[in-house]
Amino acid sequence: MNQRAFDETLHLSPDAVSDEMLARVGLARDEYDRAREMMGRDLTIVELGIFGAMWSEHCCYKSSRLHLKKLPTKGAQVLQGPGENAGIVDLGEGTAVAFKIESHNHPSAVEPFQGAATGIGGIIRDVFAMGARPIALMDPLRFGPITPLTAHEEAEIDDLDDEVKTRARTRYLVSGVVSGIAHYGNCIGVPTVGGEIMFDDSYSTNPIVNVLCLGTVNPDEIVRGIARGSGNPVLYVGAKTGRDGIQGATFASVNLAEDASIDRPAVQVGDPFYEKLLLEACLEIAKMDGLIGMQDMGAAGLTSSTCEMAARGGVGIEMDLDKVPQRADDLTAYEMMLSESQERMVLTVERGRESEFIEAFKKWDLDAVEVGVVIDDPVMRIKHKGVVVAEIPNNLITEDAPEYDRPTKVPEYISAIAELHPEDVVRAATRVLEERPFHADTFPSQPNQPCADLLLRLLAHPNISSKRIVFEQYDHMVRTGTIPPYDGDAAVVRIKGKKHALAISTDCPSKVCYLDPEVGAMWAVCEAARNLIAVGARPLAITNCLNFGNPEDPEVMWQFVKSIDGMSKALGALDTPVTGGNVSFYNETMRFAVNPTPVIGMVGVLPDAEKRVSQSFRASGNRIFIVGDTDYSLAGSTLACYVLQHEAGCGHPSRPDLEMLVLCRDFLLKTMADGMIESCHDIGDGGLAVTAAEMSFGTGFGCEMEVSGMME
Amino acid sequence: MKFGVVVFPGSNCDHDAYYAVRRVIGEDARFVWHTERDLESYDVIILPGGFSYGDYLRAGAIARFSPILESVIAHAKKGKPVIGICNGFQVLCECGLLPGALIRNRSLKFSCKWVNLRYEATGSIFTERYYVNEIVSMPIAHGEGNYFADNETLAMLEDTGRIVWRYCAPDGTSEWSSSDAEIPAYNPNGSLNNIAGIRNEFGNVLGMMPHPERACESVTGGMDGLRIFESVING
Amino acid sequence: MKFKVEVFVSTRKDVLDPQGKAVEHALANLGFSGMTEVRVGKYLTFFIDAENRESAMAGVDDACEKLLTNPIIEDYEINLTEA
Amino acid sequence: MKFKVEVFVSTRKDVLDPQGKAVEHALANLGFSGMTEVRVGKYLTFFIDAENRESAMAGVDDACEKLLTNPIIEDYEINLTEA
Repeated sequence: MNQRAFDETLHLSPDAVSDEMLARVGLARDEYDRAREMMGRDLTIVELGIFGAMWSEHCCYKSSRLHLKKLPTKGAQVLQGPGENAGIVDLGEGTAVAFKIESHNHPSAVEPFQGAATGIGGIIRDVFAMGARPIALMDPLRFGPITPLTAHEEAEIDDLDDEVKTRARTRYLVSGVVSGIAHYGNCIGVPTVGGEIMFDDSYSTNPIVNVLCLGTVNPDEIVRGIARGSGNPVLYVGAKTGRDGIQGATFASVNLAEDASIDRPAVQVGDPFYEKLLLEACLEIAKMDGLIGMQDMGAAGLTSSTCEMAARGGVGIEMDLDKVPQRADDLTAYEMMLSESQERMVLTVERGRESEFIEAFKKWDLDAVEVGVVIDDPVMRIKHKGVVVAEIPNNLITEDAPEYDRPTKVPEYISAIAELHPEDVVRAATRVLEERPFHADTFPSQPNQPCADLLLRLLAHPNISSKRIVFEQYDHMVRTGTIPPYDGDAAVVRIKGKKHALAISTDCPSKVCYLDPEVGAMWAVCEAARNLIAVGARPLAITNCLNFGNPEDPEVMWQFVKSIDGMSKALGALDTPVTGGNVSFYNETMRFAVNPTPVIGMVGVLPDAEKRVSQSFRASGNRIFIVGDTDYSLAGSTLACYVLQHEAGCGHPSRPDLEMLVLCRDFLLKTMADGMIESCHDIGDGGLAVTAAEMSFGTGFGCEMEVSGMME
Repeated sequence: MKFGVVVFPGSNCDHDAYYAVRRVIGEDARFVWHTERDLESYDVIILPGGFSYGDYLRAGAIARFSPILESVIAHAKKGKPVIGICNGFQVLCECGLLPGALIRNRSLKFSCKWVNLRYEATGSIFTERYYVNEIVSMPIAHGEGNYFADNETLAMLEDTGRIVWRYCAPDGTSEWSSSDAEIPAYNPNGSLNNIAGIRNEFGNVLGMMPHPERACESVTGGMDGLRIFESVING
Repeated sequence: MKFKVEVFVSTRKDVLDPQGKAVEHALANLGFSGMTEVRVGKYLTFFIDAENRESAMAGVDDACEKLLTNPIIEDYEINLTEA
Repeated sequence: MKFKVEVFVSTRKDVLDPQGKAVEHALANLGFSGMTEVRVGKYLTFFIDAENRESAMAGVDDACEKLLTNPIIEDYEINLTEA
């Protein structure tokens, strides 16, 4: 189907709309019928493309919207909840923080460098679209296993192709994603201050590349993505439009394995240098009066940005595509409306003041062109070469987009999870201790001290070992705001000119979520909160990126709904509401869904930037205390699942005690403020042994602990 | 004393240099846009770190031809102080104010961490507050910081004592045999002779890859960079 | 036989080339008029031992597909000359 | 007249080429035997309008000297073909 030769004004009768055409735009036949019925007429190819993009999971959350409503979004500290370019929370002292997390999983699986780089570019635009100065980035990542196969794995894995078995593909993805994030973040001058990296079979051919950005804004200078006042001009700002990423939005909702063939044009290429100019220009005009609204052109480019701005303002937008700056000369209306070329924004300004804004962008050497006008009639009307090629009421592609209550079913594997008894652990441990560790030559094996040997294997596992070789590729110090240590429980960035600092942590124990999605999602929220508390910060609010498999599979939908239930309980107990985020479905490796991965990005405030608590021991003779309850279950732990590779899934994870965590929060923040705490570290993956080891690294101190009485 | 912080499209450490001079030390500092030409009213010029013009082609290659550079070269020729930090050092080499070139890190990867530096040679107005053979630590953040020069230039720099900073181990040792041999662990990018910073003949122009403006406050990790700015202010 | 190999790698026509765009802009600013559609790619040179020209070309082609280029965003051409 | 310009930029012999060494290493790992002395440089292409071949060549040469290459670390060759 070649769009160029297509008459884009032709209203296609239903039988002219082939299945291949629907597959290309990402619409199911019943969805197409519903769109045609709501429009009351046949659709043009451009309208087909717009419905396909706007009714994709990525844009309208059709399989998740119903359940997302259960999440708490209210709170005195929340200045902007879900539904905007980014969420905003009040830090106090006249400072607010705009923050959001997004996923770029599918583009990164196809082209890791550009996939990850454009993810960074997009999330930064979401933040400065709110008028906020981006000050920090985080990159929670997940890949397939990277260490060589152990004897045990050799026997287990059979259906994966050899490139995955030999881990070559994973190493290619890891180096591509990391250098892509480094390239974009370093060039634009926003420090990447933290994140996570985890390795698990379920991500072998479908990496999880989530990127989070934070920016600061004065509470009364927040800009919103809204259009208002008929007759007001709509300005297109930034790079020229090309064919990159056509079907990007629908592509993200298309299952990777079957549709690899149509990905050819879907790779978007980012230009961080150009975005740095766009960033400075947009922050400059954000303060000019006459500005009504600003929005980033994200997934589904011109289409989603203009109709979302119009829908928020209860108005319509009429656009003339002849005025859109083009990189290739013969772009069709279909390609222009769906192109995902990077570094572009949409602005609405008061009529008569547009030249002031166009001049401001000229200073930064940027295109700024009036491409449309706000109209009272709440429709999106698109003209190309003087003829209307699309006219769609806003509500059809925003609030009246499909909302599914998909069927759920408890997965078989859940009933197969056996309890993990101590003797299982001992048996698995003795097997492992006989095997030579994967880097035997550098590994100080302890033949007669099994616990010490297991601890060293834990510390050496990529899920736990230092991530220095990664974050030292990121400029994590630019803007001189990052407060060391750089690999502590949470990242801390001071607010220049103010006393306080913001703390941020991204967390998700995805293996625990696999074993029990509800409990796992609760752990994710609790871990993020504990990481903030450990540095002395009060948790305020979260953004979230929910990475799951195919929602049309009832077992995946069950995992999703349970995760939402768990998140709601924990967020409510900790009073950390959701301010926005992203859902990414269709993440699968060879038909198997990835582990449920609800990544939580939590922001907190540290009253005094000078008083950050670090995790390192500071003086001998200091007494060590464990605060809060200790959970002795090994379910989902790196020890049981990766080092011991226990097949039964390592038992059922226990439910975190939320009331206890609230008590710990208030107790620790008080004692820290009073200066009573020398150091503090969250007991995370790897348990007490790994935590104590990490507290002594680089300090020259050791520690002595008597643990025999702990189990009573 | 008035500092001029040159801003190229793509510079991102300009704010950090401005903040160090204006907020931390309290001296007068102004941003100078790359299309301006008049530097008369400025005493010290800072070419900050970043990716001027996106660092396409070669780091600093395009910035070299911005209108402001002619005035910076004239400023330096009059013996007035000019410091090039990271990308600024690359621009100084591209425009010939300093010899040699900065090429891609030996590891082919960007590197951002604190490193140890040994202060070697006097004669730069930016380092009078340091004492010879003092060991300091400052952060680096670059992908093309691997200093290269032909053998004659290297010999000249060594003989005339123009190598101001050398990467070194915590105890100060800084050995170099040849570029084919295994480079020492404390050399983050493969720079010949572990060179981290050099000065021009008169000592008014200093180029260094480490970022002194990121080492001006203990809260962000260390203060060893403060004396770069204090030296040029009080001499 | 020994051949000198040259591989010319350039970004595909549809794919944005930010570096080419920036160089074109700089050339214009420097007064080099009339230089348009600047694209910046990679130029690889190496030597290869092979029985004949065909097997040398096949080997280099395979290396390009597998490692030297990224077929998703790059095109390439090969030039062999007897060394 | 319009010419298609190709500029081949390579690092000078005495300058270390870490990228070339890394590629040579990777080729060996992937089983491509007999590929040696790998060097990675830049391949620039653009179009130029000039009265004749000489003035086109002079223009491109000047651009190379001034902007496109750094003589301290790079050599270059130019190839013109009528477009």
